[in-house]
Amino acid sequence: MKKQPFRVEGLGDIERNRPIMFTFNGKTYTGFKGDTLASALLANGVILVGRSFKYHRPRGIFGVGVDDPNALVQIGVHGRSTPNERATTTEIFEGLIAKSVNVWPSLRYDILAINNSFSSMFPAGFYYKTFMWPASFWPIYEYFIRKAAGLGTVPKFEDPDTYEKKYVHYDLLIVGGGIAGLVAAHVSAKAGNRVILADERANLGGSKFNSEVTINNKPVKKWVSDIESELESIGDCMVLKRTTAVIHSDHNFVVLREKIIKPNNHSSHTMISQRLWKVRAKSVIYATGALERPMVFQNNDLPGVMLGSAVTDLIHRYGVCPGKNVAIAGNNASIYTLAEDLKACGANIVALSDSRKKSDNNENLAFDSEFPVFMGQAPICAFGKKKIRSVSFGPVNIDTAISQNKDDKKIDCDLLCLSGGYDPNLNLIAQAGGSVSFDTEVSSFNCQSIPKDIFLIGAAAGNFDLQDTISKSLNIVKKIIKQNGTSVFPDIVYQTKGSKSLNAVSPVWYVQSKKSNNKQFVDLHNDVTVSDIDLSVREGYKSIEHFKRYTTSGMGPDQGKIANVNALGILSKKIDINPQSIGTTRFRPPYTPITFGALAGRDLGDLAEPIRITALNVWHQESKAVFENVGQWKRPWYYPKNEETMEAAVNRECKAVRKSVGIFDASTLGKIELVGPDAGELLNRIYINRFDDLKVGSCRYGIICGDDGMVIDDGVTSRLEDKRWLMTTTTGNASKVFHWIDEWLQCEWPELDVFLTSVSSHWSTITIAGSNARNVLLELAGDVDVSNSSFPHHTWKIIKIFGVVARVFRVSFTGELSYEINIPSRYAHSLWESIISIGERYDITPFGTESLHTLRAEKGYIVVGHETDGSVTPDDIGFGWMMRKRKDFIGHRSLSRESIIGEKRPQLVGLLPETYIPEGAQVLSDEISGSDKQSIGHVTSSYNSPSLGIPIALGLIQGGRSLIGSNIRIIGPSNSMSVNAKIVSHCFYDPNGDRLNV
Amino acid sequence: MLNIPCPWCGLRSEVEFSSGGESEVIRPLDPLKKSDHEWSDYLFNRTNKKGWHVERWYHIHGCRKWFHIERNTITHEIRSSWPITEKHPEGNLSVSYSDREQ
Amino acid sequence: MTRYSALNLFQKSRDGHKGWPEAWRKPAPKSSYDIVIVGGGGHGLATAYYLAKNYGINNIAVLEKGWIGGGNTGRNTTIIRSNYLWNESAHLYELSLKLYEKLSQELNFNIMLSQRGVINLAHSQSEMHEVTRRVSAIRLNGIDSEVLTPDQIKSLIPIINLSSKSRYPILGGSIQRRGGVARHDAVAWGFARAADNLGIDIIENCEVLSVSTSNGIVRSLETTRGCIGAKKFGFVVSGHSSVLAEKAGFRLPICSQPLQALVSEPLKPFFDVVLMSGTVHVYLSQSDKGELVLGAGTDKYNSYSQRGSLSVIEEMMSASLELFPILSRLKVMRMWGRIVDICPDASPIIGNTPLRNLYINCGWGTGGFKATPGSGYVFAHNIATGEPHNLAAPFSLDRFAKGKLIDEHGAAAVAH
Amino acid sequence: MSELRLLEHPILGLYEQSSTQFSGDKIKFKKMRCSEIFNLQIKSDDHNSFSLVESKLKVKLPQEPNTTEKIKDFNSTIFWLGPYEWLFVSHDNSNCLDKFMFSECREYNMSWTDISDSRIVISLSGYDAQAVLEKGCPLDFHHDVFLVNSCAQSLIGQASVLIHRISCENVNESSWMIYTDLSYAAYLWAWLNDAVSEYI
Ligand SMILES: Cc1cc2nc3c(=O)[nH]c(=O)nc-3n(C[C@H](O)[C@H](O)[C@H](O)COP(=O)(O)OP(=O)(O)OC[C@H]3O[C@@H](n4cnc5c(N)ncnc54)[C@H](O)[C@@H]3O)c2cc1C
Ligand SMILES: NC(=O)c1ccc[n+]([C@@H]2O[C@H](COP(=O)([O-])OP(=O)(O)OC[C@H]3O[C@@H](n4cnc5c(N)ncnc54)[C@H](O)[C@@H]3O)[C@@H](O)[C@H]2O)c1
Ligand SMILES: Cc1cc2nc3c(=O)[nH]c(=O)nc-3n(C[C@H](O)[C@H](O)[C@H](O)COP(=O)(O)O)c2cc1C
Ligand SMILES: [Zn+2]
Repeated sequence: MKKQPFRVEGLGDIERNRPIMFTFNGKTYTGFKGDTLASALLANGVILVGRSFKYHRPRGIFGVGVDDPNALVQIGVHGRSTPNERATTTEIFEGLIAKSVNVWPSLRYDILAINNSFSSMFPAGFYYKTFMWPASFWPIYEYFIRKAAGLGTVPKFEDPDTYEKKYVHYDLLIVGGGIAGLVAAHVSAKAGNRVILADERANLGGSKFNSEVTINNKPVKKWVSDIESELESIGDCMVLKRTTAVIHSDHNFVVLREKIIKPNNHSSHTMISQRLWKVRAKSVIYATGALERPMVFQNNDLPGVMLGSAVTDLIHRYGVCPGKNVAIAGNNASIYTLAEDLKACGANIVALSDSRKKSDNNENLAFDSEFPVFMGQAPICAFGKKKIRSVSFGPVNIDTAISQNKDDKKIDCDLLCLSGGYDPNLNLIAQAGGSVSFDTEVSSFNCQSIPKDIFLIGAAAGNFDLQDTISKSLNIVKKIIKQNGTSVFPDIVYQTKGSKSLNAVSPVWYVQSKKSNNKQFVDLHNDVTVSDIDLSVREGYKSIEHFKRYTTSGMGPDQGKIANVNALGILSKKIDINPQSIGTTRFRPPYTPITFGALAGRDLGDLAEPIRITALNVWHQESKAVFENVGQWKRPWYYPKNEETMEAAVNRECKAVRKSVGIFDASTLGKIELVGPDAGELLNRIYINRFDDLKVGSCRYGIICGDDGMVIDDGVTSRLEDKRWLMTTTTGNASKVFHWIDEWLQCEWPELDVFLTSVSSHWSTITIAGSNARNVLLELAGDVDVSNSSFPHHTWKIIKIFGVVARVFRVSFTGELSYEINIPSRYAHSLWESIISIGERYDITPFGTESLHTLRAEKGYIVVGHETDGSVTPDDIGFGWMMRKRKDFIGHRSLSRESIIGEKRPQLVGLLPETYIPEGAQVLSDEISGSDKQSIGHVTSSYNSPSLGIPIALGLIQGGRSLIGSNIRIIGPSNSMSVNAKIVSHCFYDPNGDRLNV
Repeated sequence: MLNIPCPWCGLRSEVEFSSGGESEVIRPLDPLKKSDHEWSDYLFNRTNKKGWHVERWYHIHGCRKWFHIERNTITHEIRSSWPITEKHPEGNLSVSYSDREQ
Repeated sequence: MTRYSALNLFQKSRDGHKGWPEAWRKPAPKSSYDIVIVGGGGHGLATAYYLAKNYGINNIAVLEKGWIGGGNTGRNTTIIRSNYLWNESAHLYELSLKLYEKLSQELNFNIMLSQRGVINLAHSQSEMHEVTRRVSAIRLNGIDSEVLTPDQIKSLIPIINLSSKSRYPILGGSIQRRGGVARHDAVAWGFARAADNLGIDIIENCEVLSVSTSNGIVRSLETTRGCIGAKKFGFVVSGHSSVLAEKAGFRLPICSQPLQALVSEPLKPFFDVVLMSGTVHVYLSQSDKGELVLGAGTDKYNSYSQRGSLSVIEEMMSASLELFPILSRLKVMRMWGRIVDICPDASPIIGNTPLRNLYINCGWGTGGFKATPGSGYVFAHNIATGEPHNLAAPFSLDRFAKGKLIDEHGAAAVAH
Repeated sequence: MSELRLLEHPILGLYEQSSTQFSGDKIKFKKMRCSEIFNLQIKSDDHNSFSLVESKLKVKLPQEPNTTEKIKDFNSTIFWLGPYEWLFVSHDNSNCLDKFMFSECREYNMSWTDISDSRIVISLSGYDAQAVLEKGCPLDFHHDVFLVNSCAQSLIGQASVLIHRISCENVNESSWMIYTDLSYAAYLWAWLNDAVSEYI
């Protein structure tokens, strides 16, 4: 095992007896269990980890958490290849393979680094100003722009892993498991509240995880682990680690994303990779801490420049000290603690700059003898090529560092730690509707107003004094517990020792320099520099949102977590408006990026949308039916026999129906029972035609319009008993119509005495159609008289079929003698098989939806959705006569509006095209064609008629009924598709209905 | 994701409901007597309130009842809910069924 | 106006780009103008620009309550196409697309129109019929459109999942090759800069608070920056149209609903077209910077909150994984919602109002970005002449009373 | 001719063939069908109908939302579905409920509708049963909130369901009956199979 040159003995929580091998950019390294990819790389002295987005400048690890903008890598192979993972939040595992993104051919020698040399040509928004000449070249320019864009690559294979979701309900959700969050969880769980605590990191304890602080006389690490085990033992308390709150939605609906770590990440098996927790909480506490802000100066993006908090974390959590000769720069008290930490692990501190004139407690004096301490100064420029070699400092003058060039002290170092102050982590509270305001004391934003039932504690609330934080947190929790109905507040004290509080910071927004053109980076993710801000201001993109969009500052994968406040500070200086008036850009979810997979969960493939099937599905499958998706339903489309083509099958099925008898599964039809004395009246209002005069035992076809007068559904309704009716709807509209009627009944006509019950699934519907249908029925009917005279068209009867009560309706959608047998679903399969065997001697033929539609088209019957499209009136499809004239029904009034009666409406007609033309083809009138190719309508249905042996079609044509007999042209979707046709009446087959009434 | 108070079932997740738009839409009792303008006002025009909005929802995957809620369209806060044919609990909203034009 | 060009960029780079002027001025509002346009989105700015350019009217102010382009213009998924079913819509959107094709040069601002083709997928027989109908009708209107077979789709989008085993297999689709995307911010800024150059005052941070009317005309507007009068007024405020109409004393057939969209983290280019599917409801494209830009349907309730419900996002994600299973490990970087103004027939309203000198342009719902230049062009005509432009006449407000709706729900089955 | 008897036939098709019943260490689920299911609706002010039903069945109709009531005489359960709407489910195989109510209801102004074959019932129980439900149902299943013998209508995945809590031996051991529409049953079954796979 190779030595890890930057690993510090005796520190950190890694398991040094469990080495782990991984590769980065093709080279193998060793880290320890508990390392992140970032800590392991730094332990091995790997400083250069990536290239920047635009200029391809060398970049190293900058932060150690979600705030790191540089170390984006592609992880894993095949289906588990994942773009844009953060090295800082990826725990290493045996065999991990990681590569830098956005480099070619290699990280060290990246061709596009040339962009850096020409960077003066690429200021913010340069693309808006160029690439316009010649106009025709833009696609070529764009090709090259696109080639250069993007970071990681999309995997080539399907993801083998799965993603789970879970809804949970809690009294209290606490986000953030630092001291503040832990105290809140501990107290509220002990008070008996249902509590869930989530932290994005692998360990609880937050930023105080590392320090020398004690709580109740225990070292903080010990205290944290004790609290953790105590929480885990409480029944209604849930502690989730590696779980990030990403979205705060309405009414305290918070989405957490849990990363699930499995022992062997290489398995070829499907594994659960992440779980989305959809939490509904009565109250939410955000204890999300604060993020350290970097400082802006020249070449501040060089590898080896890091956040101070990151270095602290590396030392204490991972036992890594990423430099030997360390410079420190900051504007607040935290740098002195950092200096102690660094000293303790043997680093040589080469200089420290504190931009304040004076430190809070004269901490600077303690170090003065050991290394140079520059008060009132800030870094001016970092030097080095692929890594920092030295840094210069200069004096600070009202928020900016001033470069004097010749006097700038250059000090050699291999690590520069920065602390530019702390920004309360407010993303989620802002998502929740909290408003923020600028606090000049800490030069950052604090939350000003918080919506109901949401709370903020700890560093996130701008509180940087541990003991004070705890007492304030306790007060808030007390309030919540009380609100949740618990009156006893557990009597617990948390006494802390050894923590230093953080007072005011004095910001240094950027370096003013007369001479140098070195870049000062504000947003490292998107390579936004101070000069980009200058340009943006100069051109008037000063509103913070314009500024963001023009410079792209804060628009990278980290969404400006550590960049936004600096950008604002600089903008504020440049336009001389205080930060409060400028405000922030809008905070949006997610807090950190979340995979598509986690959001989609298991609603994929067959579970993407319910597959609905009828009780006869098994039979259809066994009979090798080809299925068609109709909404969510799987319906038999046709039943091919011995490798038949679809056309042959449909031809055979249709002919069988016309010649003898066919059988069809119509169970998907919507069926609604209406019960009550006013059911007839309700139906009168729902349908355009009258129903209350229908006799018990009879059926009637009706059309339904929306209140805008457009046809929305049709179907047959029967009167079962005096006060009981059965209404049928189309398959696609079944539940829509049911709920729609329910709405009219509940909201508009509650005085009507009618009850609705959906019976769609209780009854299966088996249709037998064809001249032999009665012969088949005879054998099922027992002694019931089913002759034409006693069981005529549009009537229904109860028939006990082998002892089971069936409702048989004599209605027809094929134009043939036809019965729809409704039987309780449990018997459907058995009845179907019985009918098939009874029908054998008539060569009974199962037919699918395609044949049904063909047969009905031969008869000129409409199908809602084919002949109608939401803009068709009853009269348009030939049912004007059906409408009641003087009584109100839904849609009635709309049908007498100016343009509905006054205009040349589309009307349903038949078409006889020379050859088959696809549905949707457009109709041109012969007379007006010439040069003006105006469409006068379109083909709504089109078939090769098996019964007639010719192509037939239905169409909606302007003023069509008066054009019967004329010739027209039909044009399809390509130039070659064009046929002549003749307009005819829409019924092609048996126009007198002789076959129906036999 | 709204948490909607059904007057019967209590607080339930938005996914169980469907929205029926503003409650103030009242169908004229005698449509055939209305002018094209009056009729289209009922059919199409909406107040589309920014702020407190009285609207009706349907507990479609629950008790199958329509009801009114008063919801702020800016904050999504919901401050009351009541059955479809009843008056607003504080009686200050003229949008219940029984208030219709007679 | 300082010209934007490569040469100028090069010259200015030598002094650190100090020489670029403000893209548009920040004037203080005058107390009155010939015409005041309320709403500094793409449509409002385009209207002002064409008023000046085509009708020589320069004494115009555009009032914007926040920052220009900060409404839907700055927040949409930027799909541009003109393949609409009904003649009325097709002509209007085609005018717009034609203007878009020359817009970078016309405005001297690269709006990065990328005509990489918009594909609509069909997943069922009835959707295939709809595709046939649409393509046939669109071609008759002289607009490019083709039916695609699944194989053709595969060759344009190699990573698409064509498996017949998927829940809703892809049976075919259509393409408008001239369709594509454009840089949304650039459209707003480009129009603003060009309009400013013609003397128009663009006044930001100026919210209209109330409308004072008498005798059927608008007298003036009370704004956060004082009272502003004009001879004529145009309201172009998309999601807030009802709010302004109410201030002027009338109601509109509009519901304001949230529409959500999101972007992934940036990725190397892998997706070269714009794709839309209505059955598995999602539309997506990859931006020049590398993010995948996705959108879905509206939330079905009224809202002015600029956010929507998670369930819409969840459905959109499962839809995109149905089409592209290999995207599952990509990450969403940012999601947002914005309020769209939806008409009952999913078509816009352009034209006169009950007030004689007030004109309105709204109701573009989920699909008005593609109409930006065309909408401004016809609306400018309307305001300048008092009469609707030929192409806009069918979209008047009184079509609702007459029952002459232009039902583009089919077109908007996918919001876009 | 074939036999003179119609057979009851299982319905789930596709998924029927795989496993009709699953039973692991920590979770069990199986499909079943009830012999009779009726939907009852009464007008809110119709006291006659109320007292008729209650006196005939010697039971109080549950008025409290999301509660159930047992009818001992008929081995049946009444579920509250909505105000003035109930579901009667009988668990054994006699057609007693219908016989009992049929003639009476015709006289009164109420709706008593046979929907016996429209629902499939899936029973789910075991250590992880609640966790499985939580994957797709937005209800709060905590035992202090969703009490034993209460019921609620909601969604599991995208299927509309009625969930009945049967028992709760302890916090982690629960058992549930899930009623769903026949046409969605195959989907729900597949969904549950998939959801359960985490725990086996
Ligand atoms: C998520 C999403 C995706 C979309 N995707 C597409 C797409 O792919 N393709 C497409 O073609 N369309 C799309 N759209 C629709 C498109 O964005 C809009 O139709 C279009 O941008 C509207 O432009 P506008 O100029 O009318 O409105 P806006 O850009 O919204 O401008 C209106 C302006 O009016 C201002 N305003 C409002 N009230 C006042 C007041 N009282 N005083 C002063 N100013 C006021 C607002 O601040 C706003 O800036 C999408 C919309 C959304 C939300
Ligand atoms: N950086 C700092 O937070 C900081 C700095 C100086 C002093 N302090 C001191 O520490 C005390 C307690 O700190 P604290 O508990 O408020 O903060 P903390 O930083 O200790 O803990 C915050 C925790 O929240 C987690 N977190 C943040 N966003 C999250 C999200 N969206 N989802 C899940 N987890 C998330 C972080 O991983 C972290 O563990 C403060 O009062 C102060 O005295 C903190
Ligand atoms: C086409 C397009 C591309 C976008 N690309 C990015 C991006 O790269 N990074 C980012 O942070 N946001 C991106 N956004 C989202 C915007 O930051 C912003 O969220 C959106 O315009 C809505 O505005 P709001 O969030 O300020 O309300 C993009 C938006 C659009 C419309
Ligand atoms: Zn309810």
